[in-house]
Amino acid sequence: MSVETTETTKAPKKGMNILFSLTLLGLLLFIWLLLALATDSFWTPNNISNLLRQGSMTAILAVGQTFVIITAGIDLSVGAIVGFSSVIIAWLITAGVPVWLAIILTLLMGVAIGMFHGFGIVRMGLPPFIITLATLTSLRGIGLLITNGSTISIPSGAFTAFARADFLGVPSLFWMVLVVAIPAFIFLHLSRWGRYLFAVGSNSEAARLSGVNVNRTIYMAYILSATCAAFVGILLASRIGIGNATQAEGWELQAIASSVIGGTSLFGAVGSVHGPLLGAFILATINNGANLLNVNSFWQRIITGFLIILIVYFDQLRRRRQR
Amino acid sequence: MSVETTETTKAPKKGMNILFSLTLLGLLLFIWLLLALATDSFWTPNNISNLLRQGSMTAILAVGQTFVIITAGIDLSVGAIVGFSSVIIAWLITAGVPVWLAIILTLLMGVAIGMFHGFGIVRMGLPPFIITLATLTSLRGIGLLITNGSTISIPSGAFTAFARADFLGVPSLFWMVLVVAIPAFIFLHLSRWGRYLFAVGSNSEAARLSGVNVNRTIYMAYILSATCAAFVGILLASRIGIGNATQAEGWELQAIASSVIGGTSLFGAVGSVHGPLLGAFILATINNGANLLNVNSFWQRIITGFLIILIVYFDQLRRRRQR
Amino acid sequence: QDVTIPIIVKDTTSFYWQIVLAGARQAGKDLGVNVPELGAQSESDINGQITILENAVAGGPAAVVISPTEFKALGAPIDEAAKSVPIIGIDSGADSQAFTSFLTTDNVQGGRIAADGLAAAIEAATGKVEGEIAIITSLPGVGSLDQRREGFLDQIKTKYPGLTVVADRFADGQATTGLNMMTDLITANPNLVGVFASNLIMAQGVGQAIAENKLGDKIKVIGFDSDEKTVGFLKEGVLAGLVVQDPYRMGYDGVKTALAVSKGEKVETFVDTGANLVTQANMADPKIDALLNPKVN
Amino acid sequence: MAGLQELSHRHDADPHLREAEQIKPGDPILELVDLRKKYGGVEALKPASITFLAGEIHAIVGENGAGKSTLIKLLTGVIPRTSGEIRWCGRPVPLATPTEAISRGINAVHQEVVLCAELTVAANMFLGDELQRYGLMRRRAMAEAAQNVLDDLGFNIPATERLGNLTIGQQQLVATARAAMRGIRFLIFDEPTAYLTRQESAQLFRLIRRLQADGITIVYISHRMEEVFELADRVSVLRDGTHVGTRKIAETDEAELISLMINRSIDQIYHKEKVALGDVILETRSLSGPGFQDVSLSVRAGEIVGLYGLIGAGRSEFALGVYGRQKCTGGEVFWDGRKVVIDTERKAMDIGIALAPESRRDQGLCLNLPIGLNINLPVFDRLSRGLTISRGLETANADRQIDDLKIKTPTRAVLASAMSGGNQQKIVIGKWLSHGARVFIFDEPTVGVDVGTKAEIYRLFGELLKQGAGIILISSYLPEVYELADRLHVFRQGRLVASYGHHEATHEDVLTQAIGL
Ligand SMILES: Nc1ncnc2c1ncn2[C@@H]1O[C@H](COP(=O)(O)OP(=O)(O)OP(=O)(O)O)[C@@H](O)[C@H]1O
Ligand SMILES: Nc1ncnc2c1ncn2[C@@H]1O[C@H](COP(=O)(O)OP(=O)(O)OP(=O)(O)O)[C@@H](O)[C@H]1O
Ligand SMILES: [Mg+2]
Ligand SMILES: [Mg+2]
Repeated sequence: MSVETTETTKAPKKGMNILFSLTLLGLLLFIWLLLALATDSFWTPNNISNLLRQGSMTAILAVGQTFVIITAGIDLSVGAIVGFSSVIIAWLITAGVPVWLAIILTLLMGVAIGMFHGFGIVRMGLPPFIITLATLTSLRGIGLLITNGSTISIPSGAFTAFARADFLGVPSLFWMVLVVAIPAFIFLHLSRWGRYLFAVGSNSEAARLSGVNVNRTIYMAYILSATCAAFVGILLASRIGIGNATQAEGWELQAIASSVIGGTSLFGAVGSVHGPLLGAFILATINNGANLLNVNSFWQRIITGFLIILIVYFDQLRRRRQR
Repeated sequence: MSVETTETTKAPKKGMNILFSLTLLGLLLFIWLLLALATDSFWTPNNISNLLRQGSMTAILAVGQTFVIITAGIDLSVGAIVGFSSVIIAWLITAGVPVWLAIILTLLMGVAIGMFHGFGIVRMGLPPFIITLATLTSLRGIGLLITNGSTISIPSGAFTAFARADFLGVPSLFWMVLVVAIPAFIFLHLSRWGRYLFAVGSNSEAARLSGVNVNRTIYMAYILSATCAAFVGILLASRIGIGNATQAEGWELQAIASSVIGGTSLFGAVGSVHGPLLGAFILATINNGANLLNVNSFWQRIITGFLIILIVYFDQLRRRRQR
Repeated sequence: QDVTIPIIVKDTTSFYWQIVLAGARQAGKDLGVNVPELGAQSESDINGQITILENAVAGGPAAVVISPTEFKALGAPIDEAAKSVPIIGIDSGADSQAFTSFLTTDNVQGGRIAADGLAAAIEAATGKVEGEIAIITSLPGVGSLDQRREGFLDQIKTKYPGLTVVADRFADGQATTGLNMMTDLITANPNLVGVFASNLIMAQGVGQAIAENKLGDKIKVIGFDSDEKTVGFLKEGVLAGLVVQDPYRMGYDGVKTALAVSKGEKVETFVDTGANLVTQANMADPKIDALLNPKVN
Repeated sequence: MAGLQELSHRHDADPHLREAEQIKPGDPILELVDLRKKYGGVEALKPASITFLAGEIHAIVGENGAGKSTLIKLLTGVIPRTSGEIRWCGRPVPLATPTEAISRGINAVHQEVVLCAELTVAANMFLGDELQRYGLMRRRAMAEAAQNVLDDLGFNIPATERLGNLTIGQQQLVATARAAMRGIRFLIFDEPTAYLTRQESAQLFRLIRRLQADGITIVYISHRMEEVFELADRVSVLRDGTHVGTRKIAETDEAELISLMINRSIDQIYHKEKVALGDVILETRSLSGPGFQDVSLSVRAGEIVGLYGLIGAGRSEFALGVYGRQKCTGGEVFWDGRKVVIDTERKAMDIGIALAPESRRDQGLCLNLPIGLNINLPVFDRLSRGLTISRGLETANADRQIDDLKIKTPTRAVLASAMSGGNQQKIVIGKWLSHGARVFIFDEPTVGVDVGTKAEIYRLFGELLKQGAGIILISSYLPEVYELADRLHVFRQGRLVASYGHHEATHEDVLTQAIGL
């Protein structure tokens, strides 16, 4: 929807200028500051570790999702892929496959799912919404079939210890965010492939006329998204020590929300790697803060909804004034 | 995403011509025929009644959703509105409000939610995905708060009997589909407001310069969608006899899927009223058939996913050849 | 196999209901009955279960075994269905007089047992029944979970005034959410001594949080239902106890009873299949062991 | 000079590119043999055969919908051909993808700007062909190189600006610069001057001559005859998808070309109706808004008021301001002598103003909707009977415009996107003719419209004037405003800097004012 809203929104009042000029990072730090003042327990090393851990998985999903959204697509299947991969890796590990091989196989499966999405969109001409919705439905079914509706428990060991471990005082899960985000940043912002994603999202016909392989670019976006999701599935399996196909339900919406909060446009061609990361950690902070403040879990939902509106609104205002 | 796929898809082979030329209605009848041959119980009055009842609520949601999608928007909140309205009407009825008044109040609440969406999109400049996602989250929270996380029972009576009743041998729920669909058809296909929806979805700037009140049109689409959802919430409350805020989870995706299966384009400006109805009943038939054929519920998910792909693919091929 | 007796559970994607189905499947094999295994995909999907019931009845079965997902909501549909076919209820009740027979476990009672177990574990660890405790419910709006919470809170209030419930949380059905909630509860309530995680998924998530923070000695957790993972936690002392029902028997006896009804035999109208508290002390009991290791496949 | 050549010779090692070097100037370089293209049932190009000679500037002319753009799209691999053969340097080539065309050094500036609005100018110029080092893009180097090329070509555009922030005209120039970088053997311009003013056109012509001097073969499509005669060596005429002839430019004249194109002759293109001027209908006093300041002008019944200026002079902004699309920040508007406040488009329409906007793609048309719906969009309230639309009125109104304007379509149900550029422009005009008004604002109404239709549109202007309407004609095509306008206002940087009566000033005077020397 390309509703021109510039005119209808009145210029904000002078007094609120400072709020609007906060970047997303500023906003995150601002919320942290508020929470640190409001509770004793927020600003403790332990809680910051928890917070980083809690935001990590959504952050990785959001980065993957962002690639797809930049091409003006959407990937609804990421939550299902997470659940499904947790089943696959748990299954492989309990079947005695060495952990490293199990990880590679699970990631490859992610690649395969992404290729299937690309195929559906490029070759079959299906809308991304539909093909990924279909995968969402089917993958949960396959995962349930494998586990017969139950969970596969992963024997304790290095694999399950990983998600709990710290490295240099920072949770290993957060390191994994960096492991994904740094190559993602180089790919999206510094390499020509990233630029092609933007070009396809902006005007795929123009990209095609420029000699950009549009189909390959679309394949790439969906493969990256699905692989990130498979990676998160592995991390999830490590964190909760089980493989369960019904896990990560609704995470796709969280990932999309993180991405949009981070400034990605659902119309394509606008997005970054750092935005979704901040978005994911803002959402994690809201939940963490609400838990620490002992907010009733129903209120928590209500507040989350309103904060999403507020944050995106402020962010839009800020962008508009920058132009 | 406007990927030009006409070239990449090879022309289908001669032999499949008949399949491709099936319209969506043909497809539905074809599946019915198959099921009637495969099972004894499908083609019984009782089961057809069931089928009509089962598809009805999604069908109404899908019609409402279609208005929004035609404007190139999306309404993720409809499932939450259904759950929330079931709570509101249960609450009103148990509080002693006459049923007719309770129904009107609940519908008005739907209107209010739709207006809020319109406000967020038009005045605050938020993406439809975000504002309706936020409402989804918040409404579930408010509903849970009202019921304190549990359910409100509606005293048995005319209201709860309604959803189970038949009229002229056809389930009352299906009559409700007609009650919604006929005015919706007139509105979308025969009145100028329907044309405006298409124009806004196609090019809102051109529509605006042609004197179309774009903002009002957007308000209208979201109000219609939310009101349809509130209406479904009333029907659901009648059917299950309780108000419960967590009901209808994921129905938004079903409604969107029905709409897209029915030929609506998520890029806007393409859609009809009859398409989503057929889409909803195709989905209901898949479920009903799978139950009758005693397909394991996990397989049912897998099959549903693949059938969605198949149906949308065939439909796209058919459309392409018509051109 | 001319006789068809469908069994409708609340949520086919949960391990607990898979055990029920396993029992029913075995009964089908033993008795020569065709047993379609049906159920919604979430315990909160009331409309889904009504739909499935309608479809099942349309198939013309000899009887239907159902575990109503919501007391009030399933009442009228079951009345309606019972007009054409005998209905056997398992696990939970419904607002209907039409059941021919009923094999249930009392979830309110289950919550009470959990409270007793938690109090005992806290006493064993600290020597007194005092301190701050929490309850985490997997999903709001689910009948059986509501009943467990109700029974638990009631028992705590009336029998253990020394225990104060400092947090009464609802998650979203995800183990990870349970895990995150629990870590935050630990941060926010350093004096926490006990937690009731009222279903399998929450017990898995909460158990993981306890294990991560190595707080098994300090915070006692009672879970509900069991699988390999939670039994493992129990062995390691991460969980203090599990309230375990007998889902396998419910499924098996449900089908068996239904067959008897369909043949016109007289059956008992009410059977309580019971709920037991499993701790490290009694987990080796043969009877308990059978509950913990049902023959699923 | 440096900027462009440096970049063009980057790929000289490419074997595909070397092929063309063997061809001597004047020998055939690209031959079309019975080339044919069908869009579904529409035969856009009936077998057509044309030969292009190396080093020439070859113009193609033809009516709207004659198949010119289709031909270009076939040559650049944008769409696949239905049948026929394309020979490049004497050998048949598939030319099936844009990439292949680019690799042979063939490129085009398409009629509709196809660039990525969200990317920067530099990113668009290098798209698909980025400068890299160690697998990473050299952003700064590309920005510098792009700026060099733009400066070199004399286009005053910042390379780091987001493309979407530029005006259409500027975007067209970016597309030109980009094509010049890639089409290093064979370069096609599809109506490149449609959105350009004199000044930019002159720059463009200089560029084209320079490229020709470098040995590049140029194909030039235009509806403006004087451009064809100024630039081309030879000219081919298309009519209804067939090639009806090729002439050496020295051996033909405008009348012959026009009669080849439309199979009849036009005696006078700039037909101007003599209408007595009536009262002032619309008057602006010191009107200011985003993009224009302090504009005072008036429109009388029976008068054509012409607005001329360079790209970005603020004429379109002024029109949008008057029309209520943009908020005016100062000044007043009078209608029939009474002060009015026009803050919505609807209000403008109700008062009696119609605006046919400048960009048919972004503002004018709902491209993926039928022609009929587009034409009727402003008047649905009039076509409704009670709650519903009257089918009869709806079809009658759409069909009348299609007939009146000779829009080339089988039915009104065809999507607007399937129309040729000129026919799309006619739909936009038809939309406003059917609405009717007392003041019509036509913003670049003849962009991409063929001579025959142009004459037709001017005749329609006459009709409107006779009915007592006034017209504001915004055009970047000086002959048009110069010949038609009763009063000609010149805009420069958002201000009205000069006004002339009919033929009161020379072309040079007007240009000098517009450029501001
Ligand atoms: N995508 C399409 N689908 C169907 N028909 C098309 C399509 N594009 C063009 N046409 C038809 O092909 C014919 C030739 O169109 P083309 O764009 O080549 O004309 P043109 O000579 O460039 O005209 P103009 O001067 O108006 O730009 C027209 O009749 C047009 O309606
Ligand atoms: N919304 C806006 N706010 C402020 N300035 C604007 C806005 N839109 C355009 N401008 C500026 O106003 C000036 C005039 O715009 P525009 O190029 O459309 O004028 P024009 O005379 O119609 O030119 P053209 O020949 O391209 O139609 C430009 O410098 C442009 O950057
Ligand atoms: Mg053209
Ligand atoms: Mg202009």
